[in-house]
Amino acid sequence: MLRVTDLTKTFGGLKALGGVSLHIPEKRVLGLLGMNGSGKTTLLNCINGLYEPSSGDIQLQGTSLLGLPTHKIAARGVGRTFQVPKLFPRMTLLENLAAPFTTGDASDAEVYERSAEWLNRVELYRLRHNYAEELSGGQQKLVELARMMVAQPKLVLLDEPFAGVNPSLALLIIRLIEAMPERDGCSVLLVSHDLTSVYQLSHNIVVLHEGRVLAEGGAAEIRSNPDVIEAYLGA
Amino acid sequence: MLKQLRNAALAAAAALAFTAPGADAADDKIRIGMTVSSAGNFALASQSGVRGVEIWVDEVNKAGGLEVGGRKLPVELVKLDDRSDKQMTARVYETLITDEKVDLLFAPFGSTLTAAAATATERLDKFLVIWSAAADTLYDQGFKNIVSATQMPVSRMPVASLDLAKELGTKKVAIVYVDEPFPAGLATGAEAAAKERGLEVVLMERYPKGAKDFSLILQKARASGADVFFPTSYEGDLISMVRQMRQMNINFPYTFMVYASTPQFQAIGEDGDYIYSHTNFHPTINWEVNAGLNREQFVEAYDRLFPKAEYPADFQTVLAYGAGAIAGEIIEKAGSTDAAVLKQAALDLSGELTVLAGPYKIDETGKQLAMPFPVVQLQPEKGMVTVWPSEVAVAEPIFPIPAWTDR
Amino acid sequence: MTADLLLQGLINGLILGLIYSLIGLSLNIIFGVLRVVNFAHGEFIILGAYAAYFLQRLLGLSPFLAMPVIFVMFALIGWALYFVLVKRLARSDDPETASLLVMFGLSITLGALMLFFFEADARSLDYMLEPPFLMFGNIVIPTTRLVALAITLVITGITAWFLYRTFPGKALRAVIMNRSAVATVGIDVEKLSAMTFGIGLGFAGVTGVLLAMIFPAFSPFAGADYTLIGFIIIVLGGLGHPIGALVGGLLFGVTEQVTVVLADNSVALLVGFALMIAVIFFRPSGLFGRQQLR
Amino acid sequence: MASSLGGVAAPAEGRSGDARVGRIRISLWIVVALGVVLPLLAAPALTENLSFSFYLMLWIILCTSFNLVAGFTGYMPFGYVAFYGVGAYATGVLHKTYGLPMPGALVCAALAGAAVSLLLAPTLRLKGVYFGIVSLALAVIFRLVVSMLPEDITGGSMGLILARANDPQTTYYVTVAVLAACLAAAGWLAFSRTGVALRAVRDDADAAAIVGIDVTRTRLKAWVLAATFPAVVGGLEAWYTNAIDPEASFNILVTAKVIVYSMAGGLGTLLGPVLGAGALYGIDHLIWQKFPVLNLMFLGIIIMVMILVFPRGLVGSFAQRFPLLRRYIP
Repeated sequence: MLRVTDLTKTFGGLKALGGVSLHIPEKRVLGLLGMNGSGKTTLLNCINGLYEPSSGDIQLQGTSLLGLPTHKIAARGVGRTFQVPKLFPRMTLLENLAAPFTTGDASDAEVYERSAEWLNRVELYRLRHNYAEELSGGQQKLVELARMMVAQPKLVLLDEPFAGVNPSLALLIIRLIEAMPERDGCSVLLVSHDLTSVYQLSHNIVVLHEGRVLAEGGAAEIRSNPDVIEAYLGA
Repeated sequence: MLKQLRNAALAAAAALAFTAPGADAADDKIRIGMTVSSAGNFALASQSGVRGVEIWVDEVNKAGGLEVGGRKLPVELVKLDDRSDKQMTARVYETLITDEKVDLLFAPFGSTLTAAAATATERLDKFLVIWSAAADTLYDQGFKNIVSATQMPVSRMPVASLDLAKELGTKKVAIVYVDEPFPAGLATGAEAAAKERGLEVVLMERYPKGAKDFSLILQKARASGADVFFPTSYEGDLISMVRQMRQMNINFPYTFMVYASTPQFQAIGEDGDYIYSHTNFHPTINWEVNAGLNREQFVEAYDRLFPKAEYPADFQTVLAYGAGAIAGEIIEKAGSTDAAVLKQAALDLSGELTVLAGPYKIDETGKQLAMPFPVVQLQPEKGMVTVWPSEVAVAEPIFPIPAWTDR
Repeated sequence: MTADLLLQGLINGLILGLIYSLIGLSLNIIFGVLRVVNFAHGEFIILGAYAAYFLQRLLGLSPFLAMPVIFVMFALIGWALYFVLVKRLARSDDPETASLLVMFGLSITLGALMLFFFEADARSLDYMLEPPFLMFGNIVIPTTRLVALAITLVITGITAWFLYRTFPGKALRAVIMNRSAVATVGIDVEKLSAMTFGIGLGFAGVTGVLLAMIFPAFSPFAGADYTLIGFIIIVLGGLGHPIGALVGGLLFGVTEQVTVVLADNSVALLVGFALMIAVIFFRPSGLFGRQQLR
Repeated sequence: MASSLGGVAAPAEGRSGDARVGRIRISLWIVVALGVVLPLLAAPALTENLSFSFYLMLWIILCTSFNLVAGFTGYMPFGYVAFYGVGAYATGVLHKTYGLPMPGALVCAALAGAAVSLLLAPTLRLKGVYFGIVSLALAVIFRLVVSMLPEDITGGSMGLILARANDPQTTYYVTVAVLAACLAAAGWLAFSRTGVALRAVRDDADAAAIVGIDVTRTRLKAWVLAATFPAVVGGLEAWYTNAIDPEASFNILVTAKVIVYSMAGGLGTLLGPVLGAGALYGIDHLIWQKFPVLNLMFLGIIIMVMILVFPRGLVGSFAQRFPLLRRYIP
C-alpha cells in the first residue's frame, strides 16, 4: 500500500529525517514508535504533503506522491489525524464531517448517511448540531477520526490518537482502530507514545530514533530489541 | 420683442407655479437648503462659508424678508451635515428637497460635493446657487439650473497674480501643487496662464495629500532657477513650506501663495512677510455694492452674529455671503422659486449686480465670468495690502522679496 | 546641481529616516510584547503635537521641556488604556486582527475628538532656533532637524540600554520572544504589558513633538499618514523587532527622499509601499527580523 | 444501506429532522432576501427620496460580499475599498472618456473587479495582520496610481463628472437587481458545498487540505466573487451621484463602515451582514442627524465596543446564546 524509500528531510541545517524507509502492506497496521523529536510527525507531514521531503520517495499503491499538494494526496485516499485535533471549530459536527465531500459527487443524502453513521460510531450523533469548539478534547479526537474515516480512506495516518484522552474514550478509539483494516479496509500508520496500545494494535512496528529507523519487527521483537531498550531507557 | 414674449411666458409660468396647490412657499417662507461639512477636508472652508449665508439670512429677515409676488417672505436656512463626503452629499440634498421641502438650495463647499449635489437638484428640478465650486468641468455638464453666483472658475484664478509677475519682469515659474482637485486645477490654470504670458514654467511638481516634508521640493524649485514660486496648496502645507524655506534659506523674488490671505496662514507671524496672495475681501477692496451689505456693514454683521468665531470672516465667508445677496436679488426678480424661472432671472441680472465680492456676470451655463481676485502682499508694518490691479492697488509691491538673511 | 540635490536627498533621508524610526520603535515595542497592532498610533503622535502646542500656549513651556512632561502624560494614558481596551483583546478568536480593528476604531474616535476640540485648522509650534540652518558646502541642514536627530539618538540609546541592560527591559524582550515561558518564570506579565503600552504611547507623544518641530504644520487629519509610515517601517525592519525599526526607518527615509529628487513625492509614497509589499512577500520576518519572531 | 452498516445509521426521525433543518434554513434566507428586496423594489413608488434606499442597498451588497471573504474565508481586507474604487473608475472612464453605454461600462467594471482580484490573489498567501496591512497599502497604491494617470482619461485629482448619464430611477432599479443577484450568489455559496469548503478553510486551512479541499482554489472563488460585487457597486454609485474622484472612490472609511456593519451583524452568517448593514446604516443616519459633529466618533466607539463586547456580532452572539436555534440561522 505505502512504500517510503530512503526519505530525508532537513530544516535549514537540522536533519529531521535521515533516510527512513518503511512499508505498510494492504490492510495492516504499522506502529511507529519514537521519542519526542525522533521525526515521527515530520514523517507524517511528508507523507501527506504538508512538508516537501528533501530526498527519497513516497509511493502509494505504486505511484509516487512526491510533489502532489496535500488535497490531491487526500483525494488519493490518505487520511490523517493530529496530536492536537485540527477540526473546524466554528462548524457543526455534521458540517465537519461533510467537509471531505465538498469535491466529488456523493449525493446530499449519501453524505448525510455516511456522516451520521460515523457520528454514531464515535457515539456523538446527539451532538451533531454543536460547534466542534464546544466539545471536550477527547471528543474532538473522535470527531477528527470520524471526519477522516467518513471519506473511506485507503491509508490513515494517526498521530498520537490517545494523547490527552480519558480511558473510556481511549477504549473506544482502540476499538475503532482495531476495526480499520478489516471492516473499513484501510491500512494504518499509528504513531503513539502509548507502548501497550501500539503493541496491541500493530501488525508490525518501526522505531525511529533521531530521524533514522532504529528497529523494525513484530511487537515481541521490538520489546526485546536491545537498541530500543537502550534508546528508551538509556536516554 | 422675442425676449419680452419669453419673459411674459415665464411670468405666466411663475404665476402658475405659484398658484398651483401645494406649490413652493405655500407656508409663507422661503426655505433654503444647504449642507455644512462637520468633518473631513472641507470642514473649515465649509463652515466659513455657512457663516456668510447666515449673515445674509439674518439681514434679509431683519428687513422683513424677500419680496416675492407682492408679499414679504422670510427666509429660513435648513442646514444638514455632509461630512465632506460625496455619498452623503447626494443623499442629503435629496433629503433637503423631498423631506425638508426646501425651495432652492445653496451648494456645498468644493467642486466634487457640488457636482454630487447638482445631480440631485437637477433631477428634482431645483435651483442651485454655487458659491465655491470652481471646477471648469462642472459647467460643461449641461446642468440647467445651476448658477455660480460669486466663484470664478479655477482656470481664471491665477491670471491676476501672473499678470503682476510678468509686470515685475520675472521669467521662470516653479509650480508646486498638492494632488487635490482645487489646487491641481489652480496649478494647471497657472501653467497655462504663465505660458500665455511668455513665462517659462521650469518646474511643475505634484505631491500627494499628507506629505509633511517639503524641503526637497523647495530645493528642487530653487535648483530650477525659478524667480516665481507658485505653490497651490492648502494652508497647512503652505505654512510648512514657508517655515522650511526659512529653515533652509530658500528665497524667491516672487512667491505667491493662494491661502496666504487667510487669517489661519497669517497666524504664523513674520515668517509670512512679503508673500503675495489674492483675496476678494480686504479693507482696501471696496466695490460699489448695489446688492446686499458693503464691506463695512458686512464686517459689523459678522462680529455681531459670530462674536465667538475663532477667526474673522475670510474670502469663503464673503463668497457665500455674496452668493446669498445675489440669490436674494434673483428670487425677487423671478418672483418664484421655480428653477427655470430663477435661472432666467439669474441670466437677466448678469452684469447688473455688484456685491462686496465684486461684480456679477455669468454665461448661459451658469459659469461666473467676473468676480476678480485682486493681488495682495503681506508687507511688514502695513500688513496685507492690495498691490494689483492698479485700479484697487494701495501700495507698491515689494519686489524682489528680500532674502531671509537680509530681514 | 542634481548631484548636490541627490546628496541633499540622501542626507535628508538619513536624518528623517532616523526620526521616522521613532514611530516604528514604539509601534514595534507594542506589537512585539502585546501583539497589538496599534492602528491609532498616528493619532497619539498628533495628540503629542497638540499637547506641546497647548503647553506652550498656556504655560509657556518650550517644546524641549514639554517632551518629558508629555512622555509621562502619555505613558499614564497608555497604562490606563491597557486595562480598558488591550487586556480584553486576549479573549477574542483572533486577538491580532481584533487589535487591529479595535485600534482602528480608536483612531477614528480620536480623530473625530481632535477635530471637535481643536478644529480642522493647521497649527504650528512657535519657535525658531538660531541660526536656522547650517551650510556644509552646498548642503543645507536646518538646525531643528539636527537637534531632533540628536534627541532621537538619545531616545534610541536609552531604549536600547533599557531593553538590553535593565531587568524590566530584558523581561520585555523575553516576552517578545516567548510569552508563555516568561509567565512561568514568574514575571508579572500583566504589569509588564501595561508598562509596555504606556512606554509605547509615551514615545508616540514625544515623537509627535519632534515631528511638529521639523514639519511645522499639523492638523487632526495627519494621524493616518504617520500610522502608515510607521507600518511601512516596522514591516521593513521586522514586525515586533525594536531595533529593526531603525533599519526600516533609515531604508524608508532614504528611499523616500531620493525618489522625491529623482521623480516626485507621489512616486516616493508609491515606492515606499512597493518596498514594504516586496519585503512582506520575500522576507516576511523583515529585513532585520529573525524567524522566531513569528 | 442501513442494515449493511450494522445498525449504526442515523435514526429515521433524526435524518428527516436534519433534512428539514436544512430546508428551513434555505427558506428562511429566501424569505429574508425577498423581505429585503421587495420593499426596496417598491420604495420608488412610495417616496421621492431614493438616496436612503439606494445607499442601504449599497451597504448591504458591500457587506454581504465582504462577508464572503472575511466571514467565510477569514481574511480581513483593509483595502476592500480598492475594488469599489476600481469599479467606480472603470465605469466612469469607460463611459465618459470612451463613450461606452452605461450597461456595458458596468459589466466591464465587474470584469475589472474580478481582474484586480486575480492580480491581488498572491496576497492570499499572507496571514492575519500581514494580509490586512498589505491590503491597506494596496488600496493606497491604487488610489495613487489612479490619480497619476493622464488627466484626459481619469480627470486627474478632479475626477470625472458623469452628469449626462444622470438617471437615478434606472440606476436604482439596476441596483435592486444587483442586490438580488448578490444575495442569491451569497446564498448559493453558503448552502453549496463550496460554502462548507470555504468555512473549513477559514477555520483551519491545513485541516481543510487534509480532507481534500483545494485551499487555494476555494479561497480564490470567494475572493473573486467578493471583489466583483463591490466593483459593480462602485460603478453604480458613480452612476448615481455622477461624480467620481480619487478621494471619494478610495476612501478608507468605506472599508471601515463595511467592516463595522458586517461585524456588528455577525460575520460568517448570511443574515449577519444584512442585519448589521440595515441596523447600523439606520443608526448612522440617525446619529448623523442628531449629532452631526460627533458622528465619526460614534462610529469609532461602536467599532471598539462591537469587537470587545460582541466579537461575533448580533447573530453570532444569538447563536452562542441559543445553540438550539442556531441551526436554523442562514
